Amino acid sequence: MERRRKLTIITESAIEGLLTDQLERLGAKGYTIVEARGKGARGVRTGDWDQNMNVQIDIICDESTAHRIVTYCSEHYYKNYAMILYLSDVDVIRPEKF
Amino acid sequence: MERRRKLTIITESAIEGLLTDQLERLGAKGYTIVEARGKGARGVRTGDWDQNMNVQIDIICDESTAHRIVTYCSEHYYKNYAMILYLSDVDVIRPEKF
Amino acid sequence: MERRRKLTIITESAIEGLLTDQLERLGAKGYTIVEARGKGARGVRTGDWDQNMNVQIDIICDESTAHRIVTYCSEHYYKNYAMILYLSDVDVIRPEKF
Amino acid sequence: MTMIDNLLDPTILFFIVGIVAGIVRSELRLPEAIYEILSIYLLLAIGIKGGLQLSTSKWSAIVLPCLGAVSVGLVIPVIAYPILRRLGKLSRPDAAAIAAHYGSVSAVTYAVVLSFLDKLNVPYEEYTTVLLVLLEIPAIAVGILIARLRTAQGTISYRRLAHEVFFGKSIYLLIAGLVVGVVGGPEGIAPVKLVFIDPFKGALAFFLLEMGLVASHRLSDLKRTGVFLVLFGIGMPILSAAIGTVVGWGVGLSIGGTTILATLAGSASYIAAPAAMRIAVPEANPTLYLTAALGVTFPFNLVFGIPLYYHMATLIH
Amino acid sequence: MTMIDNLLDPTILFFIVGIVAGIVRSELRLPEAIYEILSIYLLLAIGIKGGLQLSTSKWSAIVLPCLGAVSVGLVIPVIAYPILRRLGKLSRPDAAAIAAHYGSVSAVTYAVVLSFLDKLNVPYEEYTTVLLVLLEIPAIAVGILIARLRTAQGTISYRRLAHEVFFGKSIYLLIAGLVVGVVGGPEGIAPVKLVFIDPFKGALAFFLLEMGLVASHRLSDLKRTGVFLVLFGIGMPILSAAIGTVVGWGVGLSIGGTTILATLAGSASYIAAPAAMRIAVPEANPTLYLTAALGVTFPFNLVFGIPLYYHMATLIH
Amino acid sequence: MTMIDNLLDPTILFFIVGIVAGIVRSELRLPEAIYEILSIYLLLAIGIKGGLQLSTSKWSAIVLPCLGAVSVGLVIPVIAYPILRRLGKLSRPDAAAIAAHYGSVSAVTYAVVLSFLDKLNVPYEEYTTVLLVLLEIPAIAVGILIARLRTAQGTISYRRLAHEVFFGKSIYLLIAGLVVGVVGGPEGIAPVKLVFIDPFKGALAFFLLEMGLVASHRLSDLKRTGVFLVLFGIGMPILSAAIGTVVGWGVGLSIGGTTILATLAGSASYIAAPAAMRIAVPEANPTLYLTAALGVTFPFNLVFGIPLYYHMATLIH
Ligand SMILES: Nc1ncnc2c1ncn2[C@@H]1O[C@H](COP(=O)(O)O)[C@@H](O)[C@H]1O
Ligand SMILES: Nc1ncnc2c1ncn2[C@@H]1O[C@H](COP(=O)(O)O)[C@@H](O)[C@H]1O
Ligand SMILES: Nc1ncnc2c1ncn2[C@@H]1O[C@H](COP(=O)(O)O)[C@@H](O)[C@H]1O
Ligand code: NA
Ligand code: NA
Ligand code: NA
Repeated sequence: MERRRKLTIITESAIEGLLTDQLERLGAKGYTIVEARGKGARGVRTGDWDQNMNVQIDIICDESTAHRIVTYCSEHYYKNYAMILYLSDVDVIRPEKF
Repeated sequence: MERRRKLTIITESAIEGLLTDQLERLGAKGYTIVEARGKGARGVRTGDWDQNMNVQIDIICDESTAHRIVTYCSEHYYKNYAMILYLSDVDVIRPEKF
Repeated sequence: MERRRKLTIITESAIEGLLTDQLERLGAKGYTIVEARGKGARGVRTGDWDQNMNVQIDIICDESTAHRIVTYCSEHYYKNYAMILYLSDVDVIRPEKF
Repeated sequence: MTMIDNLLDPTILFFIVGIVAGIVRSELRLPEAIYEILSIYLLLAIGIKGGLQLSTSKWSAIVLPCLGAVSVGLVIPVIAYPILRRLGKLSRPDAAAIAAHYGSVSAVTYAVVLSFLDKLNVPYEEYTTVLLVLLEIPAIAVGILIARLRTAQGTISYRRLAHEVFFGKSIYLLIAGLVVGVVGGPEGIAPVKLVFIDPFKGALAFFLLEMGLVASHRLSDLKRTGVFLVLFGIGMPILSAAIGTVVGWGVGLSIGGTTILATLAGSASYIAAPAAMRIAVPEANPTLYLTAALGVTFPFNLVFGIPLYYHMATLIH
Repeated sequence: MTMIDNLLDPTILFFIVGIVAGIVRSELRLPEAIYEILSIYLLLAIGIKGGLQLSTSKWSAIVLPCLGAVSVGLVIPVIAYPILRRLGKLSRPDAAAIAAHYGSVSAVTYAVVLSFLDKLNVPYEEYTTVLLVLLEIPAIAVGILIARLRTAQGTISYRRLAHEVFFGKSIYLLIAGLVVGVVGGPEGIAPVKLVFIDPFKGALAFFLLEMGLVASHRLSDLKRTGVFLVLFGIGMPILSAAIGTVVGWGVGLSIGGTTILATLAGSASYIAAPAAMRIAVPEANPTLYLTAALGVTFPFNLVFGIPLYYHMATLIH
Repeated sequence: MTMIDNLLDPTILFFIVGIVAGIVRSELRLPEAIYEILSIYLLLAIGIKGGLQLSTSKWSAIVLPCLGAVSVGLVIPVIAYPILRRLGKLSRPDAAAIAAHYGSVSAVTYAVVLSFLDKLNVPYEEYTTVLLVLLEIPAIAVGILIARLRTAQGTISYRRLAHEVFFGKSIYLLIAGLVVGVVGGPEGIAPVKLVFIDPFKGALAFFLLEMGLVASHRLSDLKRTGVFLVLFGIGMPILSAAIGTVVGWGVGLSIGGTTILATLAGSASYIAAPAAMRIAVPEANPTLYLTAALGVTFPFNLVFGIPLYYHMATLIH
């Protein structure tokens, strides 16, 4: 059991494809996506149609990969898309996977 | 990057509307909702129809807001609804958002 | 408020039934399931049909229950199924529930 | 038509397919989105059909039956409540919530009684959907009132509750359908008939498959909820249907119309009432009312109740 | 047919049912999976219908109207952009994105104008779906170009953008439907007619219910987005439709065909354009273009626009 | 009907639309709930159709073909296993799992062969759905047995496995449909015909669109799984179909019936078998069996196999 970081990105489903294309390039070995709705600075996103849905993307990775992804997102998406990011600590089984 | 609390509420989807109406009043700047099913003290909730669905609501906020929401839920919903609450630590990017 | 462990299992939805049947036996008092998709060592799982869907199962429990479930999964499922497991700390309200 | 015939109706067969799937723990599961869209469809379609009928009815003929329906809806929970309290020894919130369910109606049971009568070629009044809508609301209101008056209860304002009842999915869609049907009329509805009218029975069969699955999960709760609830779940609909029969006959409904009013009276809601009660009477245990309404009364009515109520209506006329 | 008649058409009634549900904050919600499948169905069905028509049309007759459609699609955003910049004082990305929406078309509005003409028994050219497809693309391209040229913008390659536009759900399904329709022909399509042709209007009614819900959420944004966007959302379609009318008449379309081209010109996209713009012009605020297209122009066209454009087409002929 | 004609059938066109969408990486995605409900619908509808036919068949005429079908289902995996082991050099679990898939059947391929024969006006026995159901089960059982006997495998009890096979979605729905069809009979089914019978081909077309999408994702795995699996995915169905042809002719089926049995034999399951194998033979790599069944054999059968098997049946008679 080893410590890793879990980076959670909650953003518009419109950019899911753009984002996941980048994740691997930035060093993530995997990710998990869940459909979500919510509310934030850019208003209520009720998830009832295309333009109104969120995804929550979890990436378990090491600190430096997390950092790279955060930097990438902040440069490319922060300003223009509904998006939040946060990190937490997780203890992973089979650490070689992450 | 700053530390915040993530409050997770898992409860019956029947009270989603009542709950989210309160969250803002109690100081939350946002929330994220995901559809869920599960099992707990009130039995299996298979999520296959109206009366049997759960929602998982995540609220990133400061300690005192988390505390207010916990208190509100414990006063209003604990006794009568399927509900669990737990808190965890997260490191947020753009702390001014939470 | 007391500290507990949150064990997260992300795996193929094909074994959801087998798994949840075991959880109670291994000491879990409840669990929450969310539908997910993702990518990992076993490739992209797009969640668009039966054989391609993931579930994310969260179990709040004490350290020893978590350990038992991790051991069980590692013995029965690791080798043959798409599966990741990780643990994190949570502070639960109503600790007697977990 | 004997009860065996009714049991062999394909719509009922679908319900049994669902129940059996649940009992044998088959992997079969309908996605929640499908439950949702089927219930929306059925409520809208029932409303539209009613609206079409209304658009060709004389309003004067409707007033008396409507008053009859409303009074049935008001009376049933008032009768059910003391039974649940005294015989069933249930708590006040539980008794009030169950009473509301039995005063209110099941739109699906309504659809099944219509198809039962159609099959027997028994004619009925065209405006019975209006009775359905009228019966949905007062019982829920009475249930809430009983719960409010008898328990120290009240985190939620009456305003919010009224909103919940009138703008809940169920009532809203029925009324919306009625309006669309009345305004559109037969000609206006013609182009969407192939979606909103013709496949109704097939969609109902599908929904009953799903309700069978849901009801089967309730069956396992029967042990916990005890024998009283089973007896109540069978006895109460018969009692209510008897009241409905008498009132139906009294307000001058035909045999078909009387059968429908009796079935409405004898049915227990599981779309509108559970949603409203969960919020209005939080202390009531959903397991009790859902098990009674869905696990006992709903299948009882589908298989035995409806033919019985038809028999009752024939006797009184 | 007067505007009141149009308002009472059941398809439009469903839209109103959705809008009202949103305004009174009813609990009614259509699952996202249903929104998704309805939009896929409608796009495919429109394409197939168009393909069937194409399979019996002479290609030579189509060339001129097609050129007309494309030029309308190219011209509208070029006209809209300066209006949005100068009169509306909108930022460059916002103006470019909105311009693209108004140059592009709404497939649902197209479906409604067809049913409007069918009801009046006004004949129209069989190949109008081809015009729909042709109009979807150029305006989005022009919108992206304006945004690119006028703003220091460009994280995403043109290749990716082209992919987004041509292989986005909307265009792909329309073209796929066209191909299926052309290749299959009337005989080939016959066995699937009951699914892909006949229930079209009913499915459209259901989709309009959903769009009413979605549009109603947009209404509350109107206060924030200001009065200019409301005026633009009504004025621009009329202007575009006028252009469409003249071009339609110019390329020799019938009254029906001219009404259709005018409606296409006057409609604003909310499937293809929002998806493309969100990625191509990220700085554009979606609230603005969605509110204008869905909250103002779409309902305006359904209720007032279409009868007006028909009137315009009648006048010019 | 030539293979080109078959390729241009709209049902097949929908499959191609799905495949192409996947290949060009279009944004098109069908919600999982729709995949789910379409597969439930098709299985039920196939069962009901079969039940209706059974209800008018003589049982004595059915026994021999049924025995033929079961023996085909038992024999194919026993033949396939050594091929996969020796020629393919596959591990025991992989070989056993793939063998089970090829012994079992594809309900969708079955539906396509029916519509192929209908189009050619070739008559066939009414009870072929019974053969479908009978063929689904034994091959899966044999596959599990081979895997169990040949590998040190066995965390899951046979009881659980039997449950998985018989109460899995696929078999349960086929049998439930059969029962509903037999019990209801033509008259009983009439009111739900518009949902469960008439739109079948349209729903099938929609499902094939989805399967095209799913299959296209499999195509990219072909490189990794190697050339043997491609050859097996084409050669095995032809071999199995040849066996099916001989057996069909031997048990006295008509040309149509023989074509159907051959197609059933030649098809590879991708609803029942993958679900059962994932649990029964966890060491088997799903990429292999899914790619072979869905990425190679399914499209091969749709486009080339079915016309070929029809040709084979014509030759032998
Ligand atoms: N404080 C919060 N807690 C949990 N989720 C949030 C919070 N703020 C925003 N979100 C989620 O992140 C999405 C985008 O946020 P925003 O960019 O602030 O509009 C929202 O739609 C929510 O789903
Ligand atoms: N120990 C647990 N771990 C994870 N989720 C739980 C746990 N206990 C309960 N839940 C979730 O919380 C919901 C309500 O719990 P309860 O009020 O205990 O019935 C359940 O339906 C589960 O989704
Ligand atoms: N690094 C990761 N971060 C988040 N989720 C992951 C990660 N790796 C794998 N997963 C999830 O776990 C599932 C199974 O992983 P695997 O067994 O590696 O294929 C994947 O389909 C993902 O949903
Ligand atoms: Na009642
Ligand atoms: Na336009
Ligand atoms: Na086979």
